[in-house]
Amino acid sequence: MITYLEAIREAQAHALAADPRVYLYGQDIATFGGAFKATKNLAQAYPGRVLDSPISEDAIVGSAIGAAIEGMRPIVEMQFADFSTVAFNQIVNQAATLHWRTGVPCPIIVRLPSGGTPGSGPFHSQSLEAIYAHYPGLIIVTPATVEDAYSMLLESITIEDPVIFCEHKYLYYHLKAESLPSEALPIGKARVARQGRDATVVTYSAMLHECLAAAEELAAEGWELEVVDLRSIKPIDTDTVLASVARTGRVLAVGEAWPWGGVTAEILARVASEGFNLLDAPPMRLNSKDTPVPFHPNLWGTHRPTAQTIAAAARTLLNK
Amino acid sequence: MITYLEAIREAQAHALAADPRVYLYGQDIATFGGAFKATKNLAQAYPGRVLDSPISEDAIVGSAIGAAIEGMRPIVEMQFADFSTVAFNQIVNQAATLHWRTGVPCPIIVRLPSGGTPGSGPFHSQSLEAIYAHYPGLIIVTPATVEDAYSMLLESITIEDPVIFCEHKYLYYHLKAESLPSEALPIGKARVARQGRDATVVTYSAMLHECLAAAEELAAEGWELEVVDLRSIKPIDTDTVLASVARTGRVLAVGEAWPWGGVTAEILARVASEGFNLLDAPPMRLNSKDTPVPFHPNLWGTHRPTAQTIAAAARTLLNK
Amino acid sequence: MLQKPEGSDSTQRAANFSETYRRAYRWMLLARVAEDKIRSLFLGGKVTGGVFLGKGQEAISVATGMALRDGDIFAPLIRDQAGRFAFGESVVDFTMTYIGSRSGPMRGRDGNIHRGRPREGMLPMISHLGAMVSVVNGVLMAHRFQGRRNTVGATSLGDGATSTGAFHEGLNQAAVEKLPLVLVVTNNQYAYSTPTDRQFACADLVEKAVGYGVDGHSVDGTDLTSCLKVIGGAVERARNGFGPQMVVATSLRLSGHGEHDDGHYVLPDLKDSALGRDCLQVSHSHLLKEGWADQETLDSWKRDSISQVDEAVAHAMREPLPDPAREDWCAIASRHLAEGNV
Amino acid sequence: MLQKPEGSDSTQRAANFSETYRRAYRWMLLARVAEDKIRSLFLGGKVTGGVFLGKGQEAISVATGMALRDGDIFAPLIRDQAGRFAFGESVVDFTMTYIGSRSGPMRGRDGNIHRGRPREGMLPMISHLGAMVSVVNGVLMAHRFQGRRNTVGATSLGDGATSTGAFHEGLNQAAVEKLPLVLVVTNNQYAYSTPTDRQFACADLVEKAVGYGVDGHSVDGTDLTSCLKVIGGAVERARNGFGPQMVVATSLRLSGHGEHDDGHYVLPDLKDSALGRDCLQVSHSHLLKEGWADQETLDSWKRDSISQVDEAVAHAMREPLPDPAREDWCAIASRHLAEGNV
Ligand SMILES: Cc1ncc(C[n+]2csc(CCOP(=O)(O)OP(=O)(O)O)c2C)c(N)n1
Ligand SMILES: Cc1ncc(C[n+]2csc(CCOP(=O)(O)OP(=O)(O)O)c2C)c(N)n1
Ligand SMILES: [Mg+2]
Ligand SMILES: [Mg+2]
Repeated sequence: MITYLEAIREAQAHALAADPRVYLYGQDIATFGGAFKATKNLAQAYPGRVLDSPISEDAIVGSAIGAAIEGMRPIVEMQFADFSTVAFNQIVNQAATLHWRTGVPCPIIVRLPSGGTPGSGPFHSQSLEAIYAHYPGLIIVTPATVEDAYSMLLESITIEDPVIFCEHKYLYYHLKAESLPSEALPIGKARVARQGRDATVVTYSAMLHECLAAAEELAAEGWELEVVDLRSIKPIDTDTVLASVARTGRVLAVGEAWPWGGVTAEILARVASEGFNLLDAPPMRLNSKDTPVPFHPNLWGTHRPTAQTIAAAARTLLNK
Repeated sequence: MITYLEAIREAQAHALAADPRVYLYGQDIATFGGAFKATKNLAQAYPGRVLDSPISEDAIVGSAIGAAIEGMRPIVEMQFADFSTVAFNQIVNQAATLHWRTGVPCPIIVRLPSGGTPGSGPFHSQSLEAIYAHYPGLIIVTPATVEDAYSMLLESITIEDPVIFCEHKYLYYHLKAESLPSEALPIGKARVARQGRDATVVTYSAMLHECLAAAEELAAEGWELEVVDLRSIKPIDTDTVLASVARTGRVLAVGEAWPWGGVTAEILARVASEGFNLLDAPPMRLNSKDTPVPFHPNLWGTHRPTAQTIAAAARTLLNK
Repeated sequence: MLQKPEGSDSTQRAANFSETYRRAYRWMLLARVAEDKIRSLFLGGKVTGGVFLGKGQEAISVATGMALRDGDIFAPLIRDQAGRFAFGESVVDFTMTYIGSRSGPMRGRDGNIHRGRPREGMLPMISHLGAMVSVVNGVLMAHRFQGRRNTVGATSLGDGATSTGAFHEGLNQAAVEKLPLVLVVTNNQYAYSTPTDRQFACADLVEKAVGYGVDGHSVDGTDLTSCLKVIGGAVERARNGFGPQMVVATSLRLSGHGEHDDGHYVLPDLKDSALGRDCLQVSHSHLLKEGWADQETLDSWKRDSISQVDEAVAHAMREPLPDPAREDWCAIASRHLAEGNV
Repeated sequence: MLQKPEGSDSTQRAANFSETYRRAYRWMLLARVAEDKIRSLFLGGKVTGGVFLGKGQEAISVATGMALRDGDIFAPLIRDQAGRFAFGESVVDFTMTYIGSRSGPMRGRDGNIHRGRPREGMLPMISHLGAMVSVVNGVLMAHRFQGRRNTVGATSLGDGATSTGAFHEGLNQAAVEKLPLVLVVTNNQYAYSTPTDRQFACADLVEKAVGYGVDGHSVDGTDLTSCLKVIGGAVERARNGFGPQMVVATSLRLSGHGEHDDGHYVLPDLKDSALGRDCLQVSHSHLLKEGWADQETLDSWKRDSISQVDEAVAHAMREPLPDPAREDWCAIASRHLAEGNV
């Protein structure tokens, strides 16, 4: 059995072994192996290629950009996605614009340990994918499975653009797979994670598992939900979403991030404008509440969507 | 006649005169009167209350937060909205969370000279309202008229929360009004800027004027567009939007910002989910292109929506 | 509400140094006892989220907290429990925040070290290192606007946090505005697992002061006497108009980064060096040696601390936890502008 | 493509100093002529967007550009036209970017000083001050990974930019990694309209060096001889493994911040002081005084510069402007991942 976190570690190990251009840079990632152990033993196995950085997120990303210009393939780790706000300027204004301005690509990967876990509070729980997706020039991937964590990180290294790799901390230890995949869907393609005829649930990252649980719950009531895992949120595979809505006539978009302008808003805008005539009922969305992510598990469990609240929303949708 | 820029200056002058808690802080805003002259003569008129800052956006906003905690009402100027990316962490993680975390409000105003002008290029043209709207805890205002620039800035000073004041540089000198208003719609209320029966165009900031011009163009063809000026994009006055769509059955959302997760996505998501049955045709949106804002006017004029492209989109919408 | 725990006078600065020292020791002891307790609750699964201790830094922290007085501002960081208590934080604020009580200062919305009472001069840290410096500056700017003289603002940082842009912008801003900011930088040899040679390249962090045009002070963080004198002196200089003061204290982190971390990477040589001394033990011995307290008194102080902490834990355990159904789920203060209300 | 304008040898470091000085003067002159030209085009409404001149800083900039050699990296800032030319930027890259030509290096997408050819060692600045420092670091880290030895990376900053967090994080990173970074800070007394006493509080910016653990050098930016020696020396030290070098050059900005600004706030005292000397005139006189060039030669150099610039302007004017219909409007390199293509 291999966990989601181990898959991320294995992908980095593989990349270091296979590609001399790859190096890793971030706080506490070398001897210590990273706050979450996503780089455990890699500094020992690849001496000089896994480097501890100072607490300087701006400079971490800035230097990765310089190295990428010069032919390297840096993978940088933010200790938590939340701290990428300090690197924000380098990501959105330097990395994201370089290719468009000069024609020289900027192949860096910024790993963002994302999403909420109980007790982590407002500054160690954020899901920032929509923030980065709004800026032109970035690829945003959001793996929901062990297999995708592995294959999409490996594929990210081959991408010529800056990739914001949103890995979900809640999945790190709990989510397990039998083995690592040898084949994979490419980045940019969504996956129908569960087939169904009655409504389409569009989601990504950790919420996939809540949506699948909700689908189980509804199956017991005789409803068949189709669950689409976006896998990357920029680009969004609108075709797969629309094809599913064409079959079901109903759509619910679910995300763990804040509501205003999130992935779910973008999904609803696309479905409504491009697939209006496919819809038999108003499209719905479900997000976290519009407050910071709370510390206490009692609050945290209500702040984000869960299988129960998703199932409830789906029931409403199905009865419209 | 008073310009949009002068209205902003007058509002600040008024606030300094009326409220001892108000002070202004930013780069080159004191003796020099600011890069755009939005604080011209204010340092002279209010000695010690209009301060030049170092080139330290993070500290500019951080200090405003501290002063607000202690009872002041700071208005800080970013020299360009684009440079607020450097203050990003203080805005979204410190200012936006303070009240929710502690119950102590954080009444600061961050003025963002926003939007494109010909020849300004990728780093002096950005429209970042959607970025700030995604985070909980902020109020985002986007005045489109001289009157709103004045009254909404004055009202912002009375708001207990951090206000991101997105003023549009393209309107600074060109947009003029007879006089300053003595009454005003409150923040949070949208305004029907032009009445019409055939379709609703939802917009804000400088795009209002492009939309109004497009409406003129279509009026010549016998179509009556209703144009809604959102005025603030967080909160969004969904009721006014839906009431208009209820009359027209059609909606086009127009924004100058990038498409992914922008104001237009949020509008479409709301209209589609809350007003689905009001719609006689698929909702549409029109944004800038998904690239950085180009330097050369030839490119810039095509990158953003214009009266022509808005009119073209409206024709498509009307013929659906 | 900030308050003074039992056994303390209302004024922190006693006539004679031995009294100051005794008081400082008691806050340090209380902090150590409180943190030991929260640690065992954490190990027993009674605390969610992280637990971060100030073990080995109590002398530095208490000297900061004690040098401040009413009207001053303190923005403590993760290793500042002793300073928090000295500044006036109650033990129940501490326990209720770790437990997440609805009636604690953070109401379960934020936890552990992320607490404060901004209206009473204690700013609640956000996690992003360095970010509190300019916030303290802003409070001090407000005081200047308001004509409130002679207040001081103090905040703490670690060696690692000196690498942040926020630290730099903040300290420079304070220097330009000549604010009465006291920045206490504790070089405890590690930032999480990262040793100082991966963090900075100057010989001593105090060498940074000159480049900002601020006073720099060095102090042995394991020695309470020096901490009280040097940090106390820096606060007085700030109060007397000499502008920002940067104190660099040296010590060794005597715990893991947090209690999830065993700190195995801390070099044995450092533990065995003078840096590895436990400031609480050092001051304990000093009290005995100087005859400022006898063993019996020290034992009674310990018992007193334990009972204060036990009581505060019991209190927190009785308090209601946050209830999602009673939460208003509104991030803003201007309720009329909440989405849905307009 | 970066290239060397006419009249220069392929190697920048001549056997004797007079030859180096002459070459440096010619780049400075070319920069001055080119910038005067763009200024008049701007005043004539032929250039959109901002125009930012290096007037008064040519000596500093040229010394930086000339000290670099093939394989080195240069991240120039707004006042670096002389250094750009010396490093190899063609005059048409300059004119085509200001004009916005489709065939220029920035293709009309970005303009004026925001140009570069990253594959040829010249990084294109973004506007956000300080942000290029760590990017240069990254290039130098790449060189280290790739076993490319003895390369140097240079970048420029103003007095104002030292207040940015990015400057701080970048210089500290370079120090920790012991990178061959040369940071040339020009204190030209103003950041836009802001005088230095609202920007920093140290007596001299060079005092910052010790706090980063890097070498600090001071130089009179109005004196070409000193600039060549001090900046050239700093580059050599970086190349020889002594780690980051910080040079603080003093001068006065002899133009407005940009050409939209008349710089009325610049104090007359400063203009009249030694700082206010025009480095181009100073070096002009020096050439004559030392007999390294006679008036006739200087005149011919001037004519030569004018004709190069006129030609480059004419060239740029003939080039097509960007055509929105031919733009691909795609921000990313991986076209298969562009929205709409998936
Ligand atoms: C901007 C930012 N980056 C990363 C972190 C994660 N982090 C929390 S504490 C810490 C180490 C801090 O070290 P130091 O400043 O030396 O303080 P110490 O823990 O030693 O007291 C890190 C990296 C953070 N909180 N903020
Ligand atoms: C982060 C950031 N904030 C603000 C600006 C706007 N700005 C451009 S140049 C400038 C002044 C720069 O002064 P200095 O660093 O001294 O360089 P100089 O212009 O004097 O060469 C300012 C404030 C910017 N480019 N970047
Ligand atoms: Mg430390
Ligand atoms: Mg300057």
